[in-house]
Amino acid sequence: MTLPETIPLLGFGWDDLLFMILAGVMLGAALLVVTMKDIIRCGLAMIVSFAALAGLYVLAGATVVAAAQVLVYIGAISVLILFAIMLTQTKAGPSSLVFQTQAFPAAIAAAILALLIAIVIAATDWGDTAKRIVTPVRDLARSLFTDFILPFEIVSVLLLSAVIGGVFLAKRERGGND
Amino acid sequence: MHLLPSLLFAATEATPISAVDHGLYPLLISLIPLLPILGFAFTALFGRRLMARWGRGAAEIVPVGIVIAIWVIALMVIVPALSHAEPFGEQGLEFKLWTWIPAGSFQVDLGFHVDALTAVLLLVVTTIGMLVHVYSIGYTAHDRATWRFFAYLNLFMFSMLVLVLASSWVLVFAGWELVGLSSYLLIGFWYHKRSAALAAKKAFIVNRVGDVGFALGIMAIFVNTGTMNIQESLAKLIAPGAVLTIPLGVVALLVFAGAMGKSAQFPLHVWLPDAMEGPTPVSALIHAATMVNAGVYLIARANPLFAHAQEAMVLVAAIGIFTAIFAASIAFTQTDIKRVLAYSTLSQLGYMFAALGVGAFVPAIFHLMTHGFFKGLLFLGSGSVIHAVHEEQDMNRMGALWRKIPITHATMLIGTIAIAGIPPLAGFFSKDEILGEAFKFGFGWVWAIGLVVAVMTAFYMWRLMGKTFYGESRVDPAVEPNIHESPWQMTLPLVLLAIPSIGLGAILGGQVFAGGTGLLAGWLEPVFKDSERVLHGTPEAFQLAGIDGILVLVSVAAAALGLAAGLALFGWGRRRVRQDRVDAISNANGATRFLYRASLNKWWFDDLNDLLFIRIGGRVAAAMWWFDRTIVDGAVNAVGLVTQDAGGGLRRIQTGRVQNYALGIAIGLIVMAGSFLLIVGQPR
Amino acid sequence: MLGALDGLSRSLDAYLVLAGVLFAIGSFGFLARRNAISMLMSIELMVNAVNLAIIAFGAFDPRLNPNASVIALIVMASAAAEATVGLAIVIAIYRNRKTPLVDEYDAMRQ
Amino acid sequence: MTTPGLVTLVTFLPLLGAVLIAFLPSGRPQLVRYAALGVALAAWVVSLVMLVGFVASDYSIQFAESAPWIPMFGIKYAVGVDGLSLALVVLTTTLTWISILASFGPIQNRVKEYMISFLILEVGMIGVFVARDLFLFYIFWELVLVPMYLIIGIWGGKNRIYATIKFVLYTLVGSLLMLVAILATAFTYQHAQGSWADAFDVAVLTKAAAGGMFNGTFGFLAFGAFFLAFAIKVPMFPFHTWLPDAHVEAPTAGSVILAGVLLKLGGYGFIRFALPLFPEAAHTWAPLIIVLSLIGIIYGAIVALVQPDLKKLVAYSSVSHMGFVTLGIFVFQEQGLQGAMLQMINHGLITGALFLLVGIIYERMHDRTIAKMGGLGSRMPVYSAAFGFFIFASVGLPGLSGFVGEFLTLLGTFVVSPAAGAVATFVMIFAAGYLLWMFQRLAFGELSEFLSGLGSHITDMKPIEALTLVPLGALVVIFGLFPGLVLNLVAGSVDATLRAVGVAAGG
Amino acid sequence: MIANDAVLLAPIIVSILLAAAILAIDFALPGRKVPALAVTIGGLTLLGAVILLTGNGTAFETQGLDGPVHAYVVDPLTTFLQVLFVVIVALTVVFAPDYLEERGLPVAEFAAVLVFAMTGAMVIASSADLLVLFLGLELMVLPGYMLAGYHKTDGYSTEGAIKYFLLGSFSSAIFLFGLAFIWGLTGTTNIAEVYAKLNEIANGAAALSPGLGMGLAFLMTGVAFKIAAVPFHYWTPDAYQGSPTPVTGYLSVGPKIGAFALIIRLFGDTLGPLAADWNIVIMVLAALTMTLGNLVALTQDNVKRMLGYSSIAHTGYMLVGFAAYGQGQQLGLEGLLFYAAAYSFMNLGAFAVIAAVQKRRGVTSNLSTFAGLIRREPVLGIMMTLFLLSLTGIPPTAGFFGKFYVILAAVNAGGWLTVLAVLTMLNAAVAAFYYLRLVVYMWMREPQTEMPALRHGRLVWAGLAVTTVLTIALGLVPGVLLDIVQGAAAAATKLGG
Repeated sequence: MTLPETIPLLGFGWDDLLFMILAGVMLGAALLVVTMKDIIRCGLAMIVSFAALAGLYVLAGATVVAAAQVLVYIGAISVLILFAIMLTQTKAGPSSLVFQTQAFPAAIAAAILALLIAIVIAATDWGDTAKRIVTPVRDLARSLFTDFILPFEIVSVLLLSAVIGGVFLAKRERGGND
Repeated sequence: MHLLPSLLFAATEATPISAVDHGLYPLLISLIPLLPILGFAFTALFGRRLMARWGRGAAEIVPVGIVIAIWVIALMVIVPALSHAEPFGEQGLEFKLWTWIPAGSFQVDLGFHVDALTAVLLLVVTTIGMLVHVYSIGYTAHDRATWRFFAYLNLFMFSMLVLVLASSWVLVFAGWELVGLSSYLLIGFWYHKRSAALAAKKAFIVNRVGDVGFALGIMAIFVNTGTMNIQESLAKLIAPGAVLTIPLGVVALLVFAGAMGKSAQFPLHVWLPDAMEGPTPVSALIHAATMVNAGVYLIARANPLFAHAQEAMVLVAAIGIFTAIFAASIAFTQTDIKRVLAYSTLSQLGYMFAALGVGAFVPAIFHLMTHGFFKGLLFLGSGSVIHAVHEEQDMNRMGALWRKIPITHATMLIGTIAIAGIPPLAGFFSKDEILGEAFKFGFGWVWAIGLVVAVMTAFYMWRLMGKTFYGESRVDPAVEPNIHESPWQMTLPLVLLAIPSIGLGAILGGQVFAGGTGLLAGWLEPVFKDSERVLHGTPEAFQLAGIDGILVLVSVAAAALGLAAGLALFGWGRRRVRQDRVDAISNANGATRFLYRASLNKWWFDDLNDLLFIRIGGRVAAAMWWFDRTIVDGAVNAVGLVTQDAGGGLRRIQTGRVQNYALGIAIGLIVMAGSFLLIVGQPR
Repeated sequence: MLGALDGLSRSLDAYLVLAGVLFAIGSFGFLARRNAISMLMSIELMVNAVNLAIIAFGAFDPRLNPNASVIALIVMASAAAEATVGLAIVIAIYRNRKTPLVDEYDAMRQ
Repeated sequence: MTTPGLVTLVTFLPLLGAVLIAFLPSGRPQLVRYAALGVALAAWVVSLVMLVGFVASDYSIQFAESAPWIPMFGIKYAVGVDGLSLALVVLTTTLTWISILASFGPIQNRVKEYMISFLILEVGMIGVFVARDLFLFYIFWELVLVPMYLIIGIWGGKNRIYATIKFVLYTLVGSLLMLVAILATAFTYQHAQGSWADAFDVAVLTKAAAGGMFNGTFGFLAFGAFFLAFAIKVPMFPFHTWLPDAHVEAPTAGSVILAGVLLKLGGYGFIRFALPLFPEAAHTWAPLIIVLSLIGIIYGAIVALVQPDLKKLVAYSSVSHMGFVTLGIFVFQEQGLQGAMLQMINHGLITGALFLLVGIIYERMHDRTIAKMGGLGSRMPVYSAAFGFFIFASVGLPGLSGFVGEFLTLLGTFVVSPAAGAVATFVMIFAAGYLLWMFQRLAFGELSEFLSGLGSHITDMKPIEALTLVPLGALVVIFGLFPGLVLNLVAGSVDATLRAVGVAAGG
Repeated sequence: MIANDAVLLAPIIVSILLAAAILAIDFALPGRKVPALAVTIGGLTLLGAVILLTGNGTAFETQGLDGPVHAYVVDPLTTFLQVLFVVIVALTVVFAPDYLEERGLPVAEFAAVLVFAMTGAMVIASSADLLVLFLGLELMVLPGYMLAGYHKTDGYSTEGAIKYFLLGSFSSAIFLFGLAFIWGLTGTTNIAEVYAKLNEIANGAAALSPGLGMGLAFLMTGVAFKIAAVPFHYWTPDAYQGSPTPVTGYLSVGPKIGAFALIIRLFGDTLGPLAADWNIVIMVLAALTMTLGNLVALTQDNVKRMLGYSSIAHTGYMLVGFAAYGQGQQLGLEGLLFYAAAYSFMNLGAFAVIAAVQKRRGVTSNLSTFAGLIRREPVLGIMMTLFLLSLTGIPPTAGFFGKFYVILAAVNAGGWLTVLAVLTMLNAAVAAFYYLRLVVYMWMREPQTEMPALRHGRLVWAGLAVTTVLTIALGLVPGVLLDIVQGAAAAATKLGG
């Protein structure tokens, strides 16, 4: 059986509906991330937001990326949260003040930024972007290992250096401060 | 050409001394200034040691000897020069040692020019110079560093001779400044006396005021003629149809300004009385007989220039005669014997300028000579008096000296009569010629004032005599017993100067009464004839029975009147000063009282200068310095401070808080995005 | 009127605007939060916004299609690397300062 | 490409010496002193050799050397001297050894650094005078700053650091703008020629300038930059305020060099670079510069009248005297220019000597307040005599060198504009005023109680001190009687400059 | 093909291997500095050789090659920059040990991390692909963050690090966003192709699309942050002051010049067609940067912080050169490159001296520390003076010729750039004040507390000698470097004025 092209009463497609929901969730969660008091909740909200984002990727036909998003971020972020808890639980719990004194100007700046970007996007002619394309995994793999072999290698080096440095910095040092 | 050779070259081509056409005269003439400067150098360098080793005599022998030597040499030059003999002739002898300033189109020769006028001055300068040197030996007998004194005197002789001999304006100016220097040094000889130091400085600076004028005059002459040689430039200046960038009158006045400075004409007279702080021989030599005459010489030298700028001449006459009466009025009440003589000098110089102004050049020079001798005599005499009463200069603390120092008294009496203008002494002839010619050339006012001055002169001179020599003694009792006549080195010059003070006038100008032309006039005739022709055509003959006779009588009467008044008030022999009458007259009424005070305070001129140049001038300078520190430098420092503060303010944006930084970046981002959108949006 | 929303999911602009807004939210968080961890998370949001944009481009522009995903992946990786270092540093400073509140790290200023 | 010759030798000999001295043990100051003196004397001798070998009648650049340096921009190591350069080089070498000699007593700590700085300073100064390439010139120009900065800053008086920083910054501002102008000039040339070859060669650029290449607005602005740099160095009113501070704080020898040579760099720069490169602009700017010079002449003299400090007084007198230099240059008239050049030499000798004399008294009193002085005539007769001599030289007494330069400058000015000449001439009075006032306060009167308080410290000049003054005095007399020596030497430079600004000689 | 690529990629590969080798050594002989240093320096020498061999005479030969090397280019510019980076790192490695050991910090990791950073910079210099460019940037700055916090037990060091890191990643995100837009609009990450595309757009009569404009804005912001241009400079003073002194030296030079390499590749080679659009912004940035940097530096009492601000000012000077380049003056790029070289040597030297003075723990970098240095350690003092004079731009030093070059270019470009040149000179005068202030302390002030002279390792002396010689040589005979920078600049894409 097939669904109608557009949803009755609403007058737009299912995928549009899906898009709106995902977008809503993502933005909402993101807002929570930056506004909630308890840092742990922030972390959770971020996971939600990123999950929704993954959904959007799927909607955009980039399934592989979506998968990677789930793996990397959910994974990485959970680690992040753990660290966060480990760190900030010790002293005075979640701090009294969430926001910096300059939160208000910050909000204005962010708003302007959003507005600017939106206007620009609207004003720009992006050429022929009629239909949506689904990325076939094979092409992806090929381009990753032919055209993008060099970036790929460099990223690995990047990660290596990051790990080394991270380990060094995070390693607990015997001997007090000076 | 290579440089060092060029120097040698300059020297050789500049010394045609070996040239035969002029014979030995260039050498002799060159020696006249050369010897004194050598004497100066020698004495300045070794005088101290010589004196320490072998006493003062050793230090004095060289300078004095040199001056005597140049007197002899000068005579060898003067005689033929006056008689217009070869190689001098009527034009005079001129030669060049080397090119002093070879500045492209501006060439200044270091050379000399000797004609009759020069010779006359040479005569005065060397003669009186020599006598003063001799006199100084005695005068400075108990002074510490006499070697310095004689060195300075030699330096002065050098400077004065350069001034007189110079063939180029710039060289005249050089001598001009150098006499200023030597007078500075000599006035300040007793440098530990503050008053002396101040007087020296004042003399130099006031002279400089005149020098500015002179310097500008020289430049103007160069602009007009393109040469610095005196004779050439004068010829070019008055050449018919000469195109002058700067009018003759201006040039003449600028030169005259220089003359005013040196000859202390009103209002630049202020330095001369103060100059009396110097040793008396200096006053006699520099401030009576020689240097102060330089102005007169300068104008006489430039007579063609003035003759063609008669508007300037009138001013010369006016300033001259005014100075004469002005100074005389002050001389009335001064009590310092040397100051009285100083003001009298001013007054006589005024006469000379008046003479120049009316175009009576010969009488001017004539008076210059006679005055040189008798005023020199009077100064040296006053020095002898001061010496006798132990450096006391106030006439109120003298009196009744005529017995104690007879020679001094006698000679000074001669000088007084001479300056008063009583025939047949020297002063009479010269002064009478001046007044007479002033009258005849139609300067009645000059003549009238001159006459008044004659009366005044006779009067205050007798006042000096009376207060000093006659009446009862007011000398400090402590000094009284050991008053004594001065040593021979001092009295001899007095005697030697007394002789010309008596006879010189008759010898040089007496011939006119015999219906001839004066000897001096004959000598100077080639120098002045053109100018005199321009000014008053051919002079009519002297008629004793006519106008000239009357003028002579009048002026003699004036002199006599003055003397009589003096005798009446200030006595003679044992007859004492009638102070009561003096006071009575000076306090007669408001006018007299005012005049008395004015005379006593020198018409408040020193106070005026003090106000103008010390008080106000000082304030101005201080204000300018404040301006320099606060405004000019302040601006500079302000720039620095502002920059610093800007930095101090800007560093505040570095709050140390990441979020502030981030916000800054975000704002920067927005601004940049905005501007880029603007840029990109522009149609191209 | 809701029909205006038709084809929303098929228009590049929608995705891009979404990305833009996410980016803005992220930057707000970065500017406004005091906690270092929160700031890290905000940065992650921003990076993801970029990724979203990239994917969107890929999804609608055939020329960009395969590369988009690759680039997105690589960006993710680099973001991860950044996060690693970041956390290491946070830990280090926490050891010294005993607080995660960044606005208290102002020993150096002006 | 020519082989290194005398000019290179005289320029870099001091540098060599400095390097050698750097290896001497700093524990043996006396050795260091004599080494430095030896080097300076050697340089002096070389400069004298050049003087002998110089052909005054040949107006071209002599002892010229040239070697490619940075070919990419046509920058060359090009040096050579004409009359003016040579005269100033000799002045520099002379004053340097005199200053070093004069530092034997006063400088007791860090002798080594001191002597090294001094020799490097000499390198810079000579370099400026001999450089024939704009880039090279600029390098030497800046090189002068550093050692002077150290000399004032380390061995100076109480307020030395303020003074030295002021000196450096002030000078730097000017010279940096000049650098921009230099580059712009070179670029303009390169643009016209299409190649960088010779783009910094002064002679070539001068030719181009004669062709009107640098006329118009560009020339006007570029000249402005040059003017600023040189005017600050000279220094002209109102850029002069660094000078009194620097002089007051600098050690004696520093003041001598500062007044004797550094100020000349400005005047030299005007004559050698500013005028020939931008003749048109020079004429445009001339009125302003003449007015500033007149102000400087009178203003400096009047302010000098009320100075309480010996060095400050002499410093302000320098402002006044250097005004003559700029005045003489910018009337574009033969006598004026000759006078300016002569005045540069004379001022170097006379003011140098005056600072030496001030230093001598400072050695004894450790004070320079004129008010505290008095009566030295009896206590230090020889010293007082020497002081008097140079005072009158500075007053411009005929027969001493000061007169001729001053008179020629005034004459030149008068010829061009009688009014300006008249104004300037009045400084004769002020000069006499402040100098005689100082001399009177110093030498005349009774010994001041401050001095008598110092008692036996007040001794007359030592032979070594006299030795530093004798050569200067001799030169002052010689140049006074035979100014032709200098005038013939610089005739070529005068001629060249006049032609550059398009005035026929003798005009 | 791959072989050829391998040859071209040799420098990168070697440097990665070098980093690995250092770590290996450290695992083998933990905590031993000598072998680690030996390996590092030896390796760096080798690397230099490799770069020179690879780069020898190759310019854009990569056109013919397909595959990964599309993303990679070797031309004289690459070679010059890579060699410069190697030298910088080598010098840093030479200067660091004394300082690190005293504070018980391991040398090996330091070297390794440094080499990673260098690799990043080298990638930037040689990348022909925007993505590679970005990754190179990341690879350059990430180790930078760690180095800043390398003295992890020190509050200042870590504070500087976190500030640097947070703002850095913030700016990276911004940069990335811009990159995405450019990519989206041009459809490729290959620099040459982007250039071609933009050329079409720029030559098209229509106005440029807003998206492009915003992309430019974001890119410019990101880059401006990396070179610490005002108003994106905030991290610089704090990070510089906090970091261990040798690291500060490196940070003030390596990442800055790396970022300039990025600018050259990105704005020159990639966005060249839009030069007319972005150049105005560059000029404004230049003016702001040098002025603020100098003004604030005036009032600093901490030498490291002062030099931090001064490095901001120097960014401004270099930007002037780039602006001239944007105006079509190849001289500008040459000037920029020369200045970069000169600046690296004199600045590294200066920081090396500071590090040496601070060798003992707890010695602050306040001005007072330097009082009377000339008496305490004359050689150090004289060298420092030289470096400071060079930074001021007093001839005959490298710094002077660098300024000379940049100004020359600016003057040639004419127009507003002439004004900029004048402004630069005024700034130089202002800068002279604070540089000389330090000289005043070293030469003319007496130390409050008597400090003993320290002994410094041979390496430090050697490094200082090298920097000194280079600082003077580049001023006296700049000719040697001129041809090189000319070649390098010629390799970059020409921009129509």
